[in-house]
Amino acid sequence: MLLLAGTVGLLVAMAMMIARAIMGASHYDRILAVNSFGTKAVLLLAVIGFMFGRPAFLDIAIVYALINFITTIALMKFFRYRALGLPLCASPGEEGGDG
Amino acid sequence: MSFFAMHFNYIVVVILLMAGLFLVFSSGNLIKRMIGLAMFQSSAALFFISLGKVSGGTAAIAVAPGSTEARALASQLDPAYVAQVGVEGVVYSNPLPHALILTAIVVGVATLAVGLAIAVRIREAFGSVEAKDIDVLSRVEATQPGPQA
Amino acid sequence: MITLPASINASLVLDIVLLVMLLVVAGAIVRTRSLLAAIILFGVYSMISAIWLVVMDAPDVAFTEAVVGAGISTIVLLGAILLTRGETEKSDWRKLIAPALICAAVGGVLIYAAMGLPDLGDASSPANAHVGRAYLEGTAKDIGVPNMVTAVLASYRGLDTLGETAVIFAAGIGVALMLGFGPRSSLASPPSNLGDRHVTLRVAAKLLIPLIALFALYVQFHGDLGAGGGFQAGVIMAAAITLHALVFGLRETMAAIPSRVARSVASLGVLIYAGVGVVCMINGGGFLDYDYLFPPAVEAQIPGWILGDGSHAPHWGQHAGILLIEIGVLLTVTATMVTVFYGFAGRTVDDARREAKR
Amino acid sequence: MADILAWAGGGFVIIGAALSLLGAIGVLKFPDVYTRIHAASITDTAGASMVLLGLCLIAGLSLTTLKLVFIWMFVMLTTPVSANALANAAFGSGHKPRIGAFQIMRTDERRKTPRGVDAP
Repeated sequence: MLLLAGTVGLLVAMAMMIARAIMGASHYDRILAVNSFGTKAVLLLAVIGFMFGRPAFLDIAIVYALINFITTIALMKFFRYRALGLPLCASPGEEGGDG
Repeated sequence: MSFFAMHFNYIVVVILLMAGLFLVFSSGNLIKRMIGLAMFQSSAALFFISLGKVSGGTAAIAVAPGSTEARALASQLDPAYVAQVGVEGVVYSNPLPHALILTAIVVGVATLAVGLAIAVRIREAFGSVEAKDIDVLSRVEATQPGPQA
Repeated sequence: MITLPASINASLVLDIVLLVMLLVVAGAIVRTRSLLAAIILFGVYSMISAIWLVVMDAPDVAFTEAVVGAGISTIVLLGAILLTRGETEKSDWRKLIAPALICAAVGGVLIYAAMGLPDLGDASSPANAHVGRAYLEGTAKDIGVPNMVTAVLASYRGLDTLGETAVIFAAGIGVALMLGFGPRSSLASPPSNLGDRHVTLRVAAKLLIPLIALFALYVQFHGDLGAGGGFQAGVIMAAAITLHALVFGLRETMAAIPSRVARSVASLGVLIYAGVGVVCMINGGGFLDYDYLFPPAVEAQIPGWILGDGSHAPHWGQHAGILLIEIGVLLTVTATMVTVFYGFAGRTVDDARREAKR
Repeated sequence: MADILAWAGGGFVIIGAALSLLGAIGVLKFPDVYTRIHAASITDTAGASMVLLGLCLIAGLSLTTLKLVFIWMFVMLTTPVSANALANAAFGSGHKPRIGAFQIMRTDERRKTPRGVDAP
């Protein structure tokens, strides 16, 4: 019962994220919305795994957390650098600065 | 109402199918068309999985018969229903559509990549991925004999 | 009359809510003119449909959809947009009437037809009552692996899957032939001179990449016990390699995995798959009939305690066959996805121009 | 005992979901990208911790708990990092914060022309 309430809360939050992703304003807002949507999806997957009595499917939630990160990085890199193949540092020797 | 709820999946599948088809028809942009095709394909996946669902079922990964998990899953259901539909006391969904769609999704992304690669080459050859520009340019090329002719 | 418990109603409600979300996102994809927004929304679409797949008891498919739809296909689409620089033009609304009418008409007919389909979750529908039921009942006896999806995929319908693997391989080679096998020399152009260094990101990526690769191996070898298998593990592994290329640059990644290696590994995977089938034929069975994978003399030598469960027939041939072909699938899928990524990320618009001039 | 744990776990799940919901409201309502990133990343990590803690309490000690800990680890690792990278990229490409006096922006204006900007 409590899990059901949690599920509803997460679903509403996800719907709001979809609204933000559709409205956008800038593309960075969209990336943010997708990323946050992914985190909430991870939580939702974990909760419904318990609700349906097969918690073994947490693997999918793990995969989500990881893929969500990769997608966010790819989108960010696309908008910022307009190239997927460039490295994200000035040059190998020149490290430092705050990220 | 119940009838509507039980057929809601199919209605959504048809709407998504048509949304994908509409994108393919109406959009001049080749990349947008590929997105439409991907949507078309994913709605087919939705249809197959909807057909394979068995109500009260669980994923087709065998639970050891008689284990606490199996008993917990069966305890939520009517024993007569479990005896009729279940396999060794557990009701499973149909694994066949899952196996078909699983491979189809990976094949789908591979063919999507092929389509996009073709679009990229078209852009490099014609300078555009808009269908009407490509039409015009290819007609021009066909009427003007190239240097090799 | 059979009474259904509360959890089924919950799953039906979840099903409907997620499908409504899917419809909203699909509508937004159709409406938006920005290709980038369409791609981002398509990522959301895939995520929603993956959650829906879990609700519909298809965790294996959800695995694949999560990685492929939200990860790989987003990256491939981004790569394609980079190379085409296209924005959709605003189309004349009069030109939309005919396609809209056609779609509405076809959709109406299909919805009318769909009303005759069996109810959602009907256990006695033709799809569920015959061949699917046979697989459910036969897996424990014939194959002996708990995950019936893997059993159907790898053993019952192994020839199908061989075909799919070959298609994936062919698609990868096709992309590579069209876009090239990776970067030209021009990638040495001064990298990001925009001033930001992303130290946090690089440290986090260093931590995550091995973990993702490890998780892919877990999914691979856990595939006959739980959700997972070669296809899922392959795309996860490819995602890990892609992350490396995204953060550390394509040159670094290609130094570790040259495209030559990727190509050979892709073909090796198909070879392993087909080779298992041929070995079965040599030992007197049909193509991909894993029961004949080991000659009986060899099978008798295998100690019974390996599986830890002496109660049912061991099916050594089935276990080994599924393991081997899943490894083949893993190799092909990983290498193909990596080749595709190399093709898209390694090409630049300048390259194309230079190539055209030559 | 198990009952109490299950109830407490459910309570934590609800707290986590409520936090996520609050963050979502923030993302919808806040005026610019940076405040939205702030809202989303803080509530996502906190909400995820709460939900996963609650599920741990429900699951008891098993392989499931280990997986939950893994998810928690990944979420804690990836969400702040991607929020950081996102804010970094947005700032670098010339998005100006709408609220707060940003002295940095003045000196930063001399940077190269942003290419990744899109119309707000």
